Amino acid sequence: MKMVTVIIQPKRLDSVREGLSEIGVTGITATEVKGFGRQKGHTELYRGAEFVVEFLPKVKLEIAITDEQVERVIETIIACCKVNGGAIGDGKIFVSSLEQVTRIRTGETGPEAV
Amino acid sequence: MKMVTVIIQPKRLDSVREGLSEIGVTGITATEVKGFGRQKGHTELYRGAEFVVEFLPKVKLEIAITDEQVERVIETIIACCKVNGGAIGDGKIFVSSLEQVTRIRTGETGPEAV
Amino acid sequence: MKMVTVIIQPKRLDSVREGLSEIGVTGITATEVKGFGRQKGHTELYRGAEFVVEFLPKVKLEIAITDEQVERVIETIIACCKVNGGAIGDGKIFVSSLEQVTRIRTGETGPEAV
Amino acid sequence: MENQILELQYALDTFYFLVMGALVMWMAAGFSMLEAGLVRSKNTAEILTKNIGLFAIACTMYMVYGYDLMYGGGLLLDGISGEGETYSNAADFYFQVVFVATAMSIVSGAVAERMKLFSFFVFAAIFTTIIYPMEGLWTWGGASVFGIYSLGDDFGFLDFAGSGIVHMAGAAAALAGVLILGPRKGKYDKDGNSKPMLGANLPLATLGTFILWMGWFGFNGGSVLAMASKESADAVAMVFLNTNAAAAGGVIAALLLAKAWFGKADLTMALNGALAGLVAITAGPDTPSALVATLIGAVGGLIVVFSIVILDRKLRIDDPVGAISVHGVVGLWGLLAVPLTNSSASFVGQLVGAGTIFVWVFGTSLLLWLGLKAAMGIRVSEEEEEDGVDLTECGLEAYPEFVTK
Amino acid sequence: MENQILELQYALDTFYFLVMGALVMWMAAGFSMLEAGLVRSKNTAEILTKNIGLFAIACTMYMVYGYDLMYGGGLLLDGISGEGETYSNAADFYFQVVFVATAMSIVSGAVAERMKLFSFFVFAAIFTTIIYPMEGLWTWGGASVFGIYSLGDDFGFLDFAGSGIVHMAGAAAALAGVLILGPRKGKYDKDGNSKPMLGANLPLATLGTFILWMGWFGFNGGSVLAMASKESADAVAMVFLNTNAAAAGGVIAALLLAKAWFGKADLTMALNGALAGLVAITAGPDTPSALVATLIGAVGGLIVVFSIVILDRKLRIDDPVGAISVHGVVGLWGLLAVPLTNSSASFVGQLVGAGTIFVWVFGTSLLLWLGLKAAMGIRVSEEEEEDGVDLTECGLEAYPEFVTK
Amino acid sequence: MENQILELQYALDTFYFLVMGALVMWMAAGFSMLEAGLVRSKNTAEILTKNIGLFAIACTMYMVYGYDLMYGGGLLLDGISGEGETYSNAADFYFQVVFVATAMSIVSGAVAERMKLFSFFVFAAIFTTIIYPMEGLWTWGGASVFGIYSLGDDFGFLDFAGSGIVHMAGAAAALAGVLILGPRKGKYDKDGNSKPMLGANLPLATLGTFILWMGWFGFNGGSVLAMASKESADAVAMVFLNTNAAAAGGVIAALLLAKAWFGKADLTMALNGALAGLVAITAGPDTPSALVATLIGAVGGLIVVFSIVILDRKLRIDDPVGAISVHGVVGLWGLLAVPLTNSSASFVGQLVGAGTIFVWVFGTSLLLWLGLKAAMGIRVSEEEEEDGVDLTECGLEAYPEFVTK
Ligand SMILES: Nc1ncnc2c1ncn2[C@@H]1O[C@H](COP(=O)(O)OP(=O)(O)O)[C@@H](O)[C@H]1O
Ligand SMILES: Nc1ncnc2c1ncn2[C@@H]1O[C@H](COP(=O)(O)OP(=O)(O)O)[C@@H](O)[C@H]1O
Ligand SMILES: Nc1ncnc2c1ncn2[C@@H]1O[C@H](COP(=O)(O)OP(=O)(O)O)[C@@H](O)[C@H]1O
Repeated sequence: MKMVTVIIQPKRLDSVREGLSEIGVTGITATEVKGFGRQKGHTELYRGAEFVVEFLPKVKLEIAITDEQVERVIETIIACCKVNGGAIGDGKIFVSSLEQVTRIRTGETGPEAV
Repeated sequence: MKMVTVIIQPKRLDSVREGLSEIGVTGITATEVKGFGRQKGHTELYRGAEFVVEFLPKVKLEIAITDEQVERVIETIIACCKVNGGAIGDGKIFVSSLEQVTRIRTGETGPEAV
Repeated sequence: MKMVTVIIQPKRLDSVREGLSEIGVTGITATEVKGFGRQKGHTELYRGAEFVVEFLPKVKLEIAITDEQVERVIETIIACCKVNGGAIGDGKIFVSSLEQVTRIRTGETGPEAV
Repeated sequence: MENQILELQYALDTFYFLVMGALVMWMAAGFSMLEAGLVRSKNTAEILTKNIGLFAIACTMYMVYGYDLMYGGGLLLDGISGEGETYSNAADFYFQVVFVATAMSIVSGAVAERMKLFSFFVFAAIFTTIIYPMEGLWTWGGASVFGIYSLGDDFGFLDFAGSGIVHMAGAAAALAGVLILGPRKGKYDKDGNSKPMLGANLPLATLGTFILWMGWFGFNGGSVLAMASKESADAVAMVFLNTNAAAAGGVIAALLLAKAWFGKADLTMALNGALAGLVAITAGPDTPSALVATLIGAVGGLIVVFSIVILDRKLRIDDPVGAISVHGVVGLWGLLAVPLTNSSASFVGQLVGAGTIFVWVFGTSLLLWLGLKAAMGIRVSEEEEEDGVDLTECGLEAYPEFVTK
Repeated sequence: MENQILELQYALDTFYFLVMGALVMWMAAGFSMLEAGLVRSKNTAEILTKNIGLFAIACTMYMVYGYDLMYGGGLLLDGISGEGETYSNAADFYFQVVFVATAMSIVSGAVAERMKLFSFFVFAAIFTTIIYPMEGLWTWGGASVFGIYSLGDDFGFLDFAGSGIVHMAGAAAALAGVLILGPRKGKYDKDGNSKPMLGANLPLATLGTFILWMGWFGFNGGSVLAMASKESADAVAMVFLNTNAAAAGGVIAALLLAKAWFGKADLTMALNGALAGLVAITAGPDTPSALVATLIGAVGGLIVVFSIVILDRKLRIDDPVGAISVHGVVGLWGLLAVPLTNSSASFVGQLVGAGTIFVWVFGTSLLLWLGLKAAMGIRVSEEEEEDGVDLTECGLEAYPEFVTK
Repeated sequence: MENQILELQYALDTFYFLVMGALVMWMAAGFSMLEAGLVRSKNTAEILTKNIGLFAIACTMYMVYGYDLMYGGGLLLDGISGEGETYSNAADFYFQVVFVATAMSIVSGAVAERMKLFSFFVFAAIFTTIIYPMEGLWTWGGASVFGIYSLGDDFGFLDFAGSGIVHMAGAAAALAGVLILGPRKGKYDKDGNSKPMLGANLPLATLGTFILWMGWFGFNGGSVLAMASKESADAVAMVFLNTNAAAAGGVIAALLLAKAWFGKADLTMALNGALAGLVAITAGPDTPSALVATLIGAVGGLIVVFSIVILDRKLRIDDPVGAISVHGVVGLWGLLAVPLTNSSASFVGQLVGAGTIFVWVFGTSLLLWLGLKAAMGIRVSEEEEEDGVDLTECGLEAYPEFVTK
């Protein structure tokens, strides 16, 4: 099993969720995060003083899947997030290995618990 | 060493924390997350229009432990979260491998840093 | 590739970000978390009743890097966070292995996507 | 010309009533903000709905029958016209109706975070139609208590602007409700220890307190019932002065006590201190000097701190906003303080009055709460309570965008 | 002595105007809070800036020319001095100027979350200098409509405090703006389904509603235009009473309808119900009895619930705060309700008046919006809208510390 | 009948004082909300406690001795009764006491986020008992400055409602405090660059500004000190009109300057512009025409933008809410603007008055701050500052549920 962690633009959340649902992903955990990457932060103003907000609001999705699903999931995410030929800030996908998954309700473990 | 990541109902936070303390877990990191799983979201109303909130508020706990602790920790979490025979939304446990842990204060690494 | 996860005091965020930038880290994802560790929570008051807030506000940084960078990154984090000889609550560093990284914008994968 | 002067007096008195009434109406906003700030965010939209709803119900039901019961005026106000004797009847009704709404607002805070909204509305409708007007009839209305004894004639009971008639009455109804509802889920652990449940937005609670403080000038100042003569003008001015002084005294006393007792300047106690000072002076803002008014308020500020702690931790009466302490316990103190500066009142008379009001309001409210419990239920389910009554009762969230702990 | 009496009357009337005016000024805060609570947090600072800015512009431009156009008084008020006939001219201006600001506030809510701030300010400047004063001239100013017909003399048009002249006029300008601006990005999906965009801070919206409710006593009460006689005092008192009753009726009706229709006590509908009740009674708060006023308000509360749903879901007119329904649709109802209790008015006359105001304000506003669109653009870019107009227009965030979803 | 007329005048004047006083009292809520909105969330509960506490202390200490020092009236007000000559003495005290609280509120904002709460309260007690009443005695009280010169008789110093006596005085005390306290931790980096520290809740700050705007009608309008004659009624009306016009001018000027200078419509500058317009007109709201009042306010709006930037970035005076600029720098402008429209005042006289007030208040405050620093410390520890003074001083959080960055 794999844990796919993706950082996306908050406005893409709905379409990614729908895209993943369609290919059979049944669980997603989303977190508000602040991202610092190649994309520059924006300038704000306060009482006449300008300053740069370095960390931009992003959404992190964690998606536990079986090994076979990895490729499709990555493709789907890219399809949903790279909308106009790709722009800085579109996001990044990290895949790591998952040793064990347990569904608390039933106690099931392994791929069927995903 | 292992990293145990659990998604639970926010209302179980206190009992899980207490349960884990009792079996000797000394560190936990908790994050507010939104979960999308088998449990359906709830319906809200705004100015006469209904809509479904898909992502439900959940708490994610990250618990770094030694390999020997894994089993006890999982059992404890299940005991604390599956209260009435188990219900959809009770949560999920993910275990992955941890290569290295460092305590910043002392520079210790490995199991004693957990 | 490795994923370095660090829990730090919120007030150290700026200096860690600067320190990591200087050694060539180009991407960081930050999350607000609540930490429960050796550091005791603080006491609050409400309508005459005292209570202990167990979970303290912390910031979690996730930093994907190449294997070679690991040592420098850990050193830098320690240098930025352990300011007065080290105090409880300074934080903890977790390193795990990363199987794959994909930059959504370009589709690049592997170390150059980090 | 004589006539013109009379008209001017009439106009000034009417205007005064309207301005004071607008200030009291403003207290509805004060209660809403205070309570919205002191509940948890998941119960905020519901308490806002409750507050604006109860104000509307109070205004309507008091028009339908309550005012007629208390002062005459006819069902549906059909006996009321603009015209009055020394000021407009309409202005009088306008001023009186905001009082009944105030009494009702007190209840809403105490039963917060666990009560069914529409059961509360039914309670509000009956309270403002009968329960409050009845005791109002015995006091300000001048009638005897079921023909048995007269609070005014027999006991010289004095309650200038309603420490007892409005505030303690509201608290009595609240107490009955809280006893039947029980504490919020999780408020007391198995050992009976009280767990703090933090108000989500203290700036809002502070704003509410300031609004109430301001509105109270109308509440007490308007209760002089006349402005257009030197004597009444002086009386109104003294009432304003003393109302302000008592509130200030309440804040200072509560803050100092909190600092001494808990080691910190607990803001929630400062807010309750201000309100306690205001409640305390309400029974007799006309007779004390400014210094004595400050002291009466200060004693109120001390009482409220003790009372909140005792109710919460010893008696385990779960009152999320402290309404029973502020309006009930301190309201009683206000009544008892009247004889200190006003020789027309006696302790005995004040106690009889307080007792009469309490027994009537607490008793009838208890029956009504029990009836509602049997008929439609008064408490939301455990799960609904856990999710917050905003979702169950209103279907929406007060702060849908902000992540809450 | 005769003279002293006259002076006293003069003083009391002037004082009354000033107090009523201060209450109406307070409505500016009410609109700000209402709108700031009903937009998403990323557009909050901008709507606050918009509201305080438009109030300042309205006060200034109405002084420069609008008041002169509507009532005389001279460019830059050079013909105005403190002195007046039965009350101070300055007090009259002060009272009138807060009305024009109210009309303008209505527009700001409807075009929220997508409009360029400075284009809005230019609109506000022209609206308050010419568009509003012109229709004001035909109604309260008494002049004939382009010399063709007189609303008052020919049609007996009656609009006591401005259901039409102020509220429906503001809504007409808003409607023109919304039609040209189009809905917010993402408000309707491809199939035309409306997506709710939740207001970020409902306690703020509730506070705004209470402020408006309070301010409305000044709005309607001051429109009697005199206080210092028995007759006028009675009239003002009735107006206060009825204004309050109608608001209460609006709340109750909207809440019950929402509960019946949607199954929940939708707070946003309760708030809109209160405002609808107030708008409904504004055209004629002087003639109904309290009961009838409650009913007029209650009908307003029903209308507003239907209207919001229809505009939003059927007509796809995207009005984030519901201003067009509350002030426009219900404003029309208010005008049409006048003949029910006031025999001097007729349905025909009221319709002609409503039509005249609507055609003028909607027409000129449409032209003005189109002109502004051509000249400087009226809508922010898609990306700016997505990021929120706070950042684009004001460069700052309203709640910079709170994590938002 | 003559007598009845006198009584009516008396009653109207008293009523007028009370209404104006209630409006000024409301400013306490305005300052609280403004400051609570402009600090970071971790310092919000403390500034709320500070504001309600200082208001209570000011009301009490001014009663104990301050009023007696400034106008006579006796220690503990023992010489005060309701009765007065042309209006109630109690009303006069009520009106005056809210002024001293206003002066004190100005200080609280400037020293926010780093000061010990109880040291501040001690300062407040002494400031309102002696420092403010003393300069009040020399100006409104009419006494000579230590027997040396008389501001009124010798210099014709004019300060209608207190641009200098209240606002600049408050700012002088604030400046002394800020100089001794030093900037907030992290406000300036090693190179002296100013780091913005964002106010957590701008809707609250906007609400505070609107409250102050409304309350200011009482502040300036009440300072005519009479209502019950044609002349005074006209004067009050002009004061209302001009107060509103100046605030509007301040908003517009500040917004346009911000847009031109920073490229964005900085909301915080619009709010400061409104307050600057109000402060600017306060020294002489009775003599200008509406147009000139708008301009005086507009100049205030320009000054405040420059002043805030200069104090923050060049002089490195860390004033979290901009109180020194708004009330001090613009207060001076207000004093100097008086001779432009009022021939009884002279620039020299105004400068002498401003100088006298500043030297006295700044000097005594400096000593007092230094004394407090030595006696009990005035600044919280670095760690406490980092954690926020809410936890250290009040033991609670203002928004305990919301996750903050
Ligand atoms: N090496 C990294 N480690 C952790 N998070 C990263 C890393 N690189 C990027 N991110 C996250 O991904 C988000 C998008 O990154 P960005 O640099 O804008 O992507 P790109 O360069 O592919 O356009 C960042 O805001 C950050 O949250
Ligand atoms: N495959 C998954 N990947 C990531 N998170 C998941 C996954 N499955 C479940 N979750 C998280 O766990 C929470 C509980 O899941 P749910 O489907 O209700 O569990 P169950 O089906 O075991 O009752 C979800 O809200 C989501 O946050
Ligand atoms: N075993 C662990 N698993 C997960 N998070 C941990 C663990 N230990 C510590 N943490 C996180 O690190 C933070 C700092 O831990 P703390 O115990 O204060 O460190 P130390 O003991 O090194 O001083 C905690 O607040 C918690 O968020």
